[in-house]
Amino acid sequence: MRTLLLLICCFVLPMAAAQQAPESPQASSSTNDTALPSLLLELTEANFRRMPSLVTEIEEVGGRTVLPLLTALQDGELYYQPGNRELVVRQESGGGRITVSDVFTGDVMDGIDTESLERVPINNRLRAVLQATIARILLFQGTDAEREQAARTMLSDLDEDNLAVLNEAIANEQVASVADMINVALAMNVLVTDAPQPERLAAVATLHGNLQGPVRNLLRSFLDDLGRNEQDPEVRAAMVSAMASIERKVRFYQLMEQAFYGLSLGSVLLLAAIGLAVTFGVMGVINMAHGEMLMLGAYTTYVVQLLMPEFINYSLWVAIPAAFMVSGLVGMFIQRFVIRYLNGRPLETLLATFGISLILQQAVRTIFSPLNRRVVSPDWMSGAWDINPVLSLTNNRLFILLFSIIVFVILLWILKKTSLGLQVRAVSQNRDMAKAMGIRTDWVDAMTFGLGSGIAGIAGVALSQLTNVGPNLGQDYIIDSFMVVVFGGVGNLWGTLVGAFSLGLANKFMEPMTGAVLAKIITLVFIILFIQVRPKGLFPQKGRAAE
Amino acid sequence: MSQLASIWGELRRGSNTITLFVVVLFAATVLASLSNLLLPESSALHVSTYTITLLGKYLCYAMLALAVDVIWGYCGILSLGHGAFFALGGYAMGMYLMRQIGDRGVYGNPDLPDFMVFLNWDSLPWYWFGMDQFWFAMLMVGLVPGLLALVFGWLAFRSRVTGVYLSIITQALTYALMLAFFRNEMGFGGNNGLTDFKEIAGFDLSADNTRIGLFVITAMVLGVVFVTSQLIMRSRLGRVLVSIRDSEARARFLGYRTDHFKVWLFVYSALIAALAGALYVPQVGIINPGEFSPVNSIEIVVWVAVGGRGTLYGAVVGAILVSYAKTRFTSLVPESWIFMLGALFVFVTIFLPKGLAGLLKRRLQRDDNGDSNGSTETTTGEARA
Amino acid sequence: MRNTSFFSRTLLTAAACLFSLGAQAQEPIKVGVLHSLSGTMAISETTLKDTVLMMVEQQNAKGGVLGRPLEAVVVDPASDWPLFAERTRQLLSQDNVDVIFGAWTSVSRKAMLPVLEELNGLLFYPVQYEGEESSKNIFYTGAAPNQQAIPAVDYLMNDLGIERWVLAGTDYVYPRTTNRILEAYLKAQGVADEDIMINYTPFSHSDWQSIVSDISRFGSAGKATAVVSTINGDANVPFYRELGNQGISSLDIPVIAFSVGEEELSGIDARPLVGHMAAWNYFQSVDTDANAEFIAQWHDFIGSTGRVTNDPMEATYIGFNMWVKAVEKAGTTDVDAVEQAMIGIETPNLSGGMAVMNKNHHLSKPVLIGEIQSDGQFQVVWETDGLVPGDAWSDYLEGSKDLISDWTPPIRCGNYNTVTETCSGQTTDF
Amino acid sequence: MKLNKVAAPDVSHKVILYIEALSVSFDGFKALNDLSLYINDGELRCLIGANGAGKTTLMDVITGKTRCDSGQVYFGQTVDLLKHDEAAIARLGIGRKFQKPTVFEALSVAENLELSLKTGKGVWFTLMARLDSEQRDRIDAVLATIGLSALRGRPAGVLSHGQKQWLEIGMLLVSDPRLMLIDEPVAGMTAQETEKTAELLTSLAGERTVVVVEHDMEFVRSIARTVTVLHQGSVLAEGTMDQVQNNPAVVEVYLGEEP
Repeated sequence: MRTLLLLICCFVLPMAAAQQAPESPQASSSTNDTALPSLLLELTEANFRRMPSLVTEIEEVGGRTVLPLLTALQDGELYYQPGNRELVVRQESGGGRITVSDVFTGDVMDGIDTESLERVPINNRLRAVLQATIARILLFQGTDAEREQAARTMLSDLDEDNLAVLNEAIANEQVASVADMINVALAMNVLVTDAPQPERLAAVATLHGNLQGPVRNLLRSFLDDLGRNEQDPEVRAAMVSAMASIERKVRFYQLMEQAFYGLSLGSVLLLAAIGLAVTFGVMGVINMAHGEMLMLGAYTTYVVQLLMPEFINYSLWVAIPAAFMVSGLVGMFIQRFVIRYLNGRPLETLLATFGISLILQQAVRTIFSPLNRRVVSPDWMSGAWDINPVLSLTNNRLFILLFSIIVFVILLWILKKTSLGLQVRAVSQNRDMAKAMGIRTDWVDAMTFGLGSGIAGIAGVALSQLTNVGPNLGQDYIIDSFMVVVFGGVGNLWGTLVGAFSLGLANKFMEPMTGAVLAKIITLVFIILFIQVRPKGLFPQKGRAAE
Repeated sequence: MSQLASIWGELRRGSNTITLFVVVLFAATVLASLSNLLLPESSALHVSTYTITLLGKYLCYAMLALAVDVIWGYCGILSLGHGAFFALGGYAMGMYLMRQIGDRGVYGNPDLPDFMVFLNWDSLPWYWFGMDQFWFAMLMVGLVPGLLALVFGWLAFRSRVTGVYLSIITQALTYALMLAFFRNEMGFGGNNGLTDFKEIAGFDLSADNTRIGLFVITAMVLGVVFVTSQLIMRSRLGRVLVSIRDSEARARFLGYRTDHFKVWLFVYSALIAALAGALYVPQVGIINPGEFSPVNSIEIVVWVAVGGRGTLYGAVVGAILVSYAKTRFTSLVPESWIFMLGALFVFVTIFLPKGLAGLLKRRLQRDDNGDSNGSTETTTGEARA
Repeated sequence: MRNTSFFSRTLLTAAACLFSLGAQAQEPIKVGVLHSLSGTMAISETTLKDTVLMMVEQQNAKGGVLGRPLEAVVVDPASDWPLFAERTRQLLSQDNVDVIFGAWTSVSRKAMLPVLEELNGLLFYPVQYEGEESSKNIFYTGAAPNQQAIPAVDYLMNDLGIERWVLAGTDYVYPRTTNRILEAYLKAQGVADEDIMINYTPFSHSDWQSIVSDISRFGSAGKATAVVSTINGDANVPFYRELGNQGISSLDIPVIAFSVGEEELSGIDARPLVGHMAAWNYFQSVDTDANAEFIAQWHDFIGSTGRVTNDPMEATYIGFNMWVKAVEKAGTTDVDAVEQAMIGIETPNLSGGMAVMNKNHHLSKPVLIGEIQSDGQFQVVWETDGLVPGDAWSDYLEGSKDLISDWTPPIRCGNYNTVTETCSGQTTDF
Repeated sequence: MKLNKVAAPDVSHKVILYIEALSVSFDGFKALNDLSLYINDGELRCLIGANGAGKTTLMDVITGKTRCDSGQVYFGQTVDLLKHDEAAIARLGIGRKFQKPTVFEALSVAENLELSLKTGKGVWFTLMARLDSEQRDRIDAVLATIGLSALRGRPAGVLSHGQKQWLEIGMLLVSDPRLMLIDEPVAGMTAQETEKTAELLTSLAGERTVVVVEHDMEFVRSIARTVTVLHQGSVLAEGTMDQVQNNPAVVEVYLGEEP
């Protein structure tokens, strides 16, 4: 195949040389100086069927210098000017600012009509080819991490080209992690070829306990006799032991992964419920509009991102205080104008706040349209922390887990250490006495409600990173929030914490067996039954004061 | 002797409400039915079948509101999950109607409802057996929601789960049921629910006289339920219920096993709701898990709050008024309707804690400014003065 | 009184009604619009209401139909399924509309169906759906499973070499049926049981961690794997986010969706989705004159150039134009006459061809596969050679493989069994 | 009816209420600490003690409202009260009046009494129940005793504080209990009313057993034959008012604190 391509290239060369190239890239391989421009020109005209082979040819001709071109193509940033068909890189920053630069030098080019640029189209098949091609180049040119990644990419595709590149690379590889990866690849290759027994044994030893997916698949294909079989009993035994060690590790890490998922779900529940724990738990007010406080927080994030499109990466830091203020103020407003008049009538409060939740939802629908709004994740929230090939923790979930605990600690601190907290506790325990002691109970009520709602707003910022920002956002969390608070024990923040995380973990450990819906139903039924056994939740307030 | 007079007066007052209610209901039903049957369509007084169906639906809602009023207004149990019993009753009826389709379904399979055929079920699940018999289905309409209410109530009230906690777990109950019924594995048609009914007990569901029949039956059942509930509430049992609402601990120290009373009442209320659901389904022609949605259950409570709880007729009036407003305004001003509904909630709870019935009562009291025998108003001051 | 007398009486009065309407020529033709404007479905359906209103306005500008102006009657069923039935009854018996454009979810259509058949109304249903239905009173202008799912799987199998399949969907009838059809189809193509994973999630499912991780594990068995997604609406954003965050790109495990269109993407940061696919009969990015004109009109009508167009809008467009043609052909708005006139009607679709209404009340349309771009638009990467006729009854389901729908004489039946040569269910009295 | 089957407590040893080694704690706070107390049949006993001495908790345990950690409570020789719930205890003939008057505000005065009648308390019984003439007479009599005859038809919610206290006592009377536990009966009453209450309570003793918790020392002195002083959840002293007042321990911890 490759030789055939080479032949074609040789054949095409003279013809291409005859054409006038628009601008000569600084290609290292002098013999191909003239071939590349014509291929580049073709890039602007080729259809999807031609593209993959075209890319291979470009790599063939241009060698490793074409990396910037291929990366730009892969990222969908490769454009051409309709007139002279010159290729350029068009990049768009977060704020919609567009820069156009030279493909090979990276120099910014001014005075180009960015609107008229045409994109070089790309589809999945082309992306796959590009990924493989880029990996072959990156193995030599990239950073250590990139090179390791490049070697890893090749594990699943050990064809002649890749093996040649790997063999070339291992000869003078200095970095241990890259060398290890290459060795794994070569060991895998040993097993699929007819190598003698000692070599095979050594190869299996290299693969022992390796978590890479292709390694596992290869071993499994030997052991399950799927297309391959291993005749030599000794090698087979070694393979069985290697596989067992891998499976052991995988099971362990899967358990870790489930635990993380559980904690992560718990952190979302905690965030959603913790504001409610304040308004419901401390004040005894059932705020059915609590979900809408979450929603307002999420919409605040959206508005903040609209206002500062250039600084999406920092938008959340602005959104957090903003959401606290917005939801907090709306909460105080609700307290002052509605809930205050319903003091001591929790069931009526429930109805009135439900009405408010309808109004808020419809208001958002009217202002922002019923469509979901686009909230962008900052770069630092995307991606994952790859601990090993089978365990990676996604960044956004990690941050939210951390964030939920920080919010919890701050809230605890406010309630335990500040004078507001003292007053809140005093009012919640004995309203009349607190009043007699000169505490402005209505002010404390408003502040408490504002605090609970504001925290819900903050939670909304976090939720905007996980789910839809739309008018129904609050509805999806309100019942769960109530469950967490009731399960944990009303009036006890620690109960909310433990409740949230235990429900999260229980849900996630059940999910593989039962599926998501049944897990949720079982959790709900469990809570209903649990409340029968312990009507005051996990951590009830005891004593006469609680009656 | 004066005591006897007061009790007699109360009964008389009660029977006045009962008579008035029954007369109004009866008259409206008869008028609507006759004008649909006898007057030509061109007549201005003609009531269309559309209106009849609509009225039938309102009456089902009224019955549902009555069910909630019985427990909330008289016993202080705020259930945010009463839609669940309504829906279960509806599903039992829906299953019966589904089986009545027989081989007239799109696949022509005489044994399996359509949704089972296209989900490749090969046989009828056990819980569908017997549902083709009207009497059995009607038994299930009562039995399933009744049993659920019994078990749930027994668990909850025995452990003294009260107030807000009870409201929240009833909400959890209906939410869990909603999720369960959404599951297609359950064998209740999943999200689509049950629909495309053809006939009920041999009567063509699309025929006008079947619709009027259903409407009349609904009105009659509502009348019976209203009178029964009114009589219960006027009995000593009703007073025990009110005493439980006002101070459950005190009632217990008087020797009443309040949990038994609450369970009993909860089951009674669930049965009314289930009956309402069973009458609702053939009239609207569909039952699906959306009926379990917690929001629906909250809406029921709002009907009662608007009408005035603890009066029974208030619940009926509230349900009909709010539903009618919903029908009108979602057509006229769909976008603002939600605003209006939300504002109504807030307004009623703050300014009309006793609902429209409370407003009416205050009016009447101002009119006959004397003896307020048997009145349950607790306006202090009046007596002290 | 007997049932039958009432039935015939209703028919008589309905006929009388139509007759008296026909007498007054200048009276407007009423077009019912039954899309949810509040509640959860408002997200999707409001757009279609606006589309119909736009079409009505344009038609009136052209002088209406049969010399009579069109009048839109908009009602809101508020995403409440029983209300769909009630509102249908209202439109047909109170407002006396001649045609209804409406419904989105299957359940709303199912709720309307008995009323439509009872009162002999006419509904144009513009959304892709699970098939397994054909009513005399409904025209289905969205895609049937064989116009979306099957070609998509063919593309994945033949062009991308996919060998392992995840069928992920929201737990309701459309994904259930589609996945059942696909499962049967895949097995018929020789895919082994263990190479198919089926997963259902509830509506608005938001915690996708475990499922995405399962998919990723399923996809790491060394065979090319793809996800065929019938995940609905709200659940998509968290699903794609989780995919992106867990580092699953369209190269590792491509996702092809049947419910994700331009409008759904307008609420998502599409960058992590680039390369994932959707199968539809129309994309906004399709480069034809008709489409460019339609988009311009839409932007003009709605007053915002930011609004996107999507497949159900095209289906509404086609349905509306077909109805206009059929009314003109029949010379009346009488439902039975229009129904017969509809069959065989051809109108241009927006992707540069002609849409044809078949005997089974389903359309023949092209099937396109698009890859998601970072701007939330699709780039068409594959297209069927010609038009694919919609199948009311799937050939891959046990219960329906022998059924066909043919509303022309002599069969005139929505579910005609070709083996027993009988018609079960609704037939006409003619 | 069922209720009639309830046997009278076995008071062959003259003692109607045995409380032995009773302990209750809330969150580590010992509300009752190894408390033992015996009440004789027909006695009028006053319990006094500072706030938090455990008086109300003791009543809560006797009436089944609060579970104890350890100890025994017997009604007569045979009935273990700890095995019964509030309703059963009430049906045994133990009536209670709360510290804060609790009457059913939405019901009329007469209805409040009707519900308190010593009669069937089951669901079906109450559904069918009608007042017989004997019961009516009884209600009339009690109404006369508590001086609320004129207000019989009024909702209890409109009564004054003192009237509510009386109504609650009336509810106790009409239920014809063997043992009455009365928590602060004269709080909020005028001097005249207090005097009347004292009269009433003294007249009840003998036929019934009455246990009164009260802060008003004058009132206690006017009615008490035996006084028990509680302190930090245990019995500190017991005897006549004079004996108790002269008890050095009591003087130190209780009366000594009073200005």
